[in-house]
Amino acid sequence: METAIFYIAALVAALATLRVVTHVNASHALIYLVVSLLAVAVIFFLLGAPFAAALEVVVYAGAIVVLFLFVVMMLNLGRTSVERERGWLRPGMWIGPAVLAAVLLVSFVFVFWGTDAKTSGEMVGPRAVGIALFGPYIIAVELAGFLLLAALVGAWHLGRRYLEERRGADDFPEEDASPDEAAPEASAEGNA
Amino acid sequence: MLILPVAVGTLVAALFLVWWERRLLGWWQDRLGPNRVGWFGVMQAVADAIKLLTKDDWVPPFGDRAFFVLAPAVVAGAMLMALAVIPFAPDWWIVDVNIALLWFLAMSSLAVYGVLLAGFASNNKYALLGSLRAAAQMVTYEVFMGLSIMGVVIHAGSFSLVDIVEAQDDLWFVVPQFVGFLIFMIAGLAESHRLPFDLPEAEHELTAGFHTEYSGMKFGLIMAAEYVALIVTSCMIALLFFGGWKVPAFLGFLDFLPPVFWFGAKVFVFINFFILLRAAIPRPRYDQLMGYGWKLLLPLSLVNLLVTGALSL
Amino acid sequence: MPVAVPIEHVLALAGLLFLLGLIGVLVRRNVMFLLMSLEVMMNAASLAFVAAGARWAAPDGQIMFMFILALAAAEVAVALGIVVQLARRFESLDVDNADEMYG
Amino acid sequence: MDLLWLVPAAPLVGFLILFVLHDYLPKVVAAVVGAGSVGVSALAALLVGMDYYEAGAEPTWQLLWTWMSVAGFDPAIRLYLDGLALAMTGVITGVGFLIHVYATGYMWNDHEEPEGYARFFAYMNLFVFAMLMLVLGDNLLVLFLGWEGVGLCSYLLIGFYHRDPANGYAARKAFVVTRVGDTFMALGLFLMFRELGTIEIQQSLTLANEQWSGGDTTMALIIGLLLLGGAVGKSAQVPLQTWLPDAMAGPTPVSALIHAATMVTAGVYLIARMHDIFLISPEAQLAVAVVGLATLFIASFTALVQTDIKRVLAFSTMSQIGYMFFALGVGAWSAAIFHLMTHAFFKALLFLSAGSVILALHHEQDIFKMGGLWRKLPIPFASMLIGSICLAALPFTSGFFSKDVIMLTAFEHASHGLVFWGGAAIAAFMTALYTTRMMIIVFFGEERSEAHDSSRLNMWGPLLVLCALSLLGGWFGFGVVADVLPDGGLGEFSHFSAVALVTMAMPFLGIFVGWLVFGRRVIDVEALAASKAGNALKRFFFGGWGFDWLYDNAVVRPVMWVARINKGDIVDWIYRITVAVTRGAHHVGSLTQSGRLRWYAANMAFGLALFFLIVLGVIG
Repeated sequence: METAIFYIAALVAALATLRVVTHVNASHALIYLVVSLLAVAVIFFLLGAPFAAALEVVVYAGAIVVLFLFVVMMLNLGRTSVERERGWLRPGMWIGPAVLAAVLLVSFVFVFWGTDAKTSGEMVGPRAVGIALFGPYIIAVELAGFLLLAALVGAWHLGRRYLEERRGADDFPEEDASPDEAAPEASAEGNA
Repeated sequence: MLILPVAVGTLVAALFLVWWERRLLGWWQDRLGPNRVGWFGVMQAVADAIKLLTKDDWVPPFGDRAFFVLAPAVVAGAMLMALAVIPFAPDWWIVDVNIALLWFLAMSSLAVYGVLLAGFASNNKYALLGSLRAAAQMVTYEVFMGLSIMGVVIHAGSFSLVDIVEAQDDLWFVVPQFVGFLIFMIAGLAESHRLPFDLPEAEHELTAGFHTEYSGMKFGLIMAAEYVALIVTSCMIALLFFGGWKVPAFLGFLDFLPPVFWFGAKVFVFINFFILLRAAIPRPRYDQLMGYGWKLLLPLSLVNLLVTGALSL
Repeated sequence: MPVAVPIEHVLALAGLLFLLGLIGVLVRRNVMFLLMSLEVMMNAASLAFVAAGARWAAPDGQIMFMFILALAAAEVAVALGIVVQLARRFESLDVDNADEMYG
Repeated sequence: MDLLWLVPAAPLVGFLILFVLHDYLPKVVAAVVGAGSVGVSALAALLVGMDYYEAGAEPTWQLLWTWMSVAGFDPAIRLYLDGLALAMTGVITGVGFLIHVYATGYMWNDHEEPEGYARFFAYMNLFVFAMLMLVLGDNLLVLFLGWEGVGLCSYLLIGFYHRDPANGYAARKAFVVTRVGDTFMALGLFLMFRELGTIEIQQSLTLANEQWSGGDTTMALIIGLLLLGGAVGKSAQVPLQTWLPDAMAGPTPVSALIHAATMVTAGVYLIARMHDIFLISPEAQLAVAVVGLATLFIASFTALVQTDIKRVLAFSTMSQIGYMFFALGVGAWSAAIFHLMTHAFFKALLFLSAGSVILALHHEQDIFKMGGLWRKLPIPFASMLIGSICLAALPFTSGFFSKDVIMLTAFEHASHGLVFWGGAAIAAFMTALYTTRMMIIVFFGEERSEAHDSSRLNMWGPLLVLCALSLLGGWFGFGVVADVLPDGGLGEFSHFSAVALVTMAMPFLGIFVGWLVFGRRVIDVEALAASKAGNALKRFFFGGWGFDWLYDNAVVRPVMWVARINKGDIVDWIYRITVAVTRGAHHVGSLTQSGRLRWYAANMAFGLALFFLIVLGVIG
């Protein structure tokens, strides 16, 4: 019964992912992505990785894709963008990448098919993961922390308004940053 | 096989909570509240339900039909799914998984989608703004919610809710984890976007926020989901911090009452407390809410986690 | 509850998802879809890792998954910031607009 | 004894506080931290010293931590305390503390560098720390660390008034010239490590005695000469002495602490610390004596014609350190350290009183613009007078005790006794002469300037203490250093002899001649100086016997010339070609950079597919 669930989840994941790639409506594609992620979470659970499954839902589906949806809503990609998307996706474009992917998939499967190995079917719980994470992998955890900090700073910088204002000023944004131009603005603000 | 009783029971409880909340609010605010239908207006809830069921189920033609239908189901479904892991008494649970706590977090994070999709599908600027707010608010407070209960996990050494309750034999976790309890309560309030944190539907700013366009039973589902969320949050507080079904030590002479009674009593206390909060505290501004989260709760919960971890080494 | 399935089935699924993501990256011009496809690819990679971990009943696969998660979170935070800037600057999400940095 | 770590730690903490917070600290706090940390250090040194003597004066170690551990080479940060280190530590922390206290007043209203108060004390504290590591370190690596540390602080403090490029130049000069010596020293240390296989000082000395004593002493000679090279650079001896007069560009407390009392005596310490090497190789020891005597001679003549009060003192310092080297060279080891100590007292006193004079005259340093100041500046006058009689070594002052021992030991030197003694005696005469000249010109005669003595307790307090130390230091000081080093037989010159009498008479003679010439003007000095030969001699002396001129022409100008004609940098051409090739390749490569993300991804995927197919043997 559980094995059947695995194959069903795999099928769901594959189909949902296919729709993610081919859909023209960004928000619908995102919901398909969530479905795909949930299916993968089920697979994780069945493979004996409940902690990974939970994180897949909490972080991936619950936070990362929500951010996507957030941006899609913020940019308000409505019907016009669907039409434009249709215009961008000419059927001929799919041929090259599909052939390339097929070659890769075939050679990839060819390499490991028939190994006869099975997954262990054992549960590796959060405790084991935590112990390994803060034992041998502690350096990597620190590095991941640094990465997230860097991303935080980067996102903060990118989200600031002035990048947008510089665009409006003229076509040569780098000149905008010079202090002699910044000064009159400041004084004008002071007067106001 | 408790699935059906729990699901139906919770929905009915949610229905009557609407009436109870209105009565309580009326009492606290020195007015009457619903008192005409049935005894003390009890049947008002039933009347409301009948009204919602028979109302015209309108779908806006300018919106995204699929999402519009899907959204209430996601909201209510996620909350009902969260109920699956809650143990009401010894051996009274639908399922006990060793990651029950994570399951609860996962479901509460999936509930975001319902709100987001509802607002997005309505294609209405108030709804859109409401769901944007909801997304940011819920993603933000999910972080502290997760962090705040990690202290409990450290104490109990397990993600299983049954284990956590069993670990509170001697001492309720509200004592060593008081900060965690506060943060969890605030985050739970924000997660279920109830007053005072109901910014996604702040009625004097956004009409009715993300569910402006909803009516009929879809609206009913959203409403029900809100009350289910309230129940689930109260259940979690009772389980994580107040010893679940265990008899309070100072009421030890009453231990002939069944465990489920104690669980129910605790949940009821917290539900009433949340209703009291609604009556007592005004709604903050949106930026205040977010700043409060990131600048106060995040450091606080991190410190709490650090201290807990250091002390339990 | 965990099941023992042939590892090559899981890996084949991972490969399939990865290549679907790759096709998405190669075909889509909308930067949002590009990023989604990237997420798909990363998710496929983490599936392969978790499968490998499950093969030996070791936690390492899940740990790699968590690092991929951290990576994905960092990537999304920055990438979505760039998307917003891109949308404001070019009033379009066509990634080919941002080809000014050639040569 | 457990407090030993605190001795260097206190100034280090002081430095860190001042360095990190220098912009945020009020002046008062900076002063308290700056002087207080050294005060704590001095107190700790005092306690450590008392413990040391109570415990029977046995050398002790204190391990702080292991610096690194690489393939069996594991130098430790370990402190070593014996009599020599204790004497040095006492001088550094004690005199250092007094100078710090003085500096809190001296630098208070500094008009040139008003923002630099905390920075000044940060550098000073760092200096004290480095100097303490130098004398307390038990291995050559820590010693070298301290050695370079004091060099750095010297550089920073000479250039403290960095707004004037001349000061920066002086700092650079000091840095580069001492670096020449340091290179010698580093080579010597490397050689020792290679030959003896250890960097711990005591162990290496024992090994050196075992390996070379009585046998082939060539290696000891080479090492000795290389170490001497380092000592010469740091202690401003001939021929690397030219930086010290220019180093007077720094604030006066710096001159007192670094360029008179402590850092410049590091060379003396080094040779004393390594005395076993010099005992093995008498040739090397003789070289030390010759260097010392030459410096002594040259510097005392030069001091006679200087017009800048601080330069007079600088040359005097040079000559006094020459005495110490000379003492080391003739085998009066303890006397050298004794003289180091007494010199630290009275030279610090002289510099600080000179500083008071300079401050009272609004940073006027030319002695010919002073005069008749004794009435207006009684405290600086009194303290400077005491410092001067110590410097001139009048009987029963501290300078007398140390210098006398040195000269009498020199007289008993096996081979060149008379020459050595004679040279030293002439230099003693010259010392008294130039000291008298300075005192008379500065404090007597007609008044030539306005002076306002505005010194407070924190300035004249240290002067008072130093006066006492200078006058009385000779009585107790020798006991402190007597057993430090192996010379034996010191203090046995008490028999009255003609030599001793002449030695004792020399300062009186010098003062008398000085009084005749500069006070009573029996000889018209100006006329003498104006004559052709006299003028030439004066300029020769004034320029420090032409060393600066020599180095300028022999080293600086050729280097500058080479640098000028090699402006294009011939070696750079190799790299420029590399750059050009890289750039061309880059241009070719950049053609593939369309800036289109999907193009790159497609290329990557295509390459991957190709790779897979090749690996699987489908193609190729």
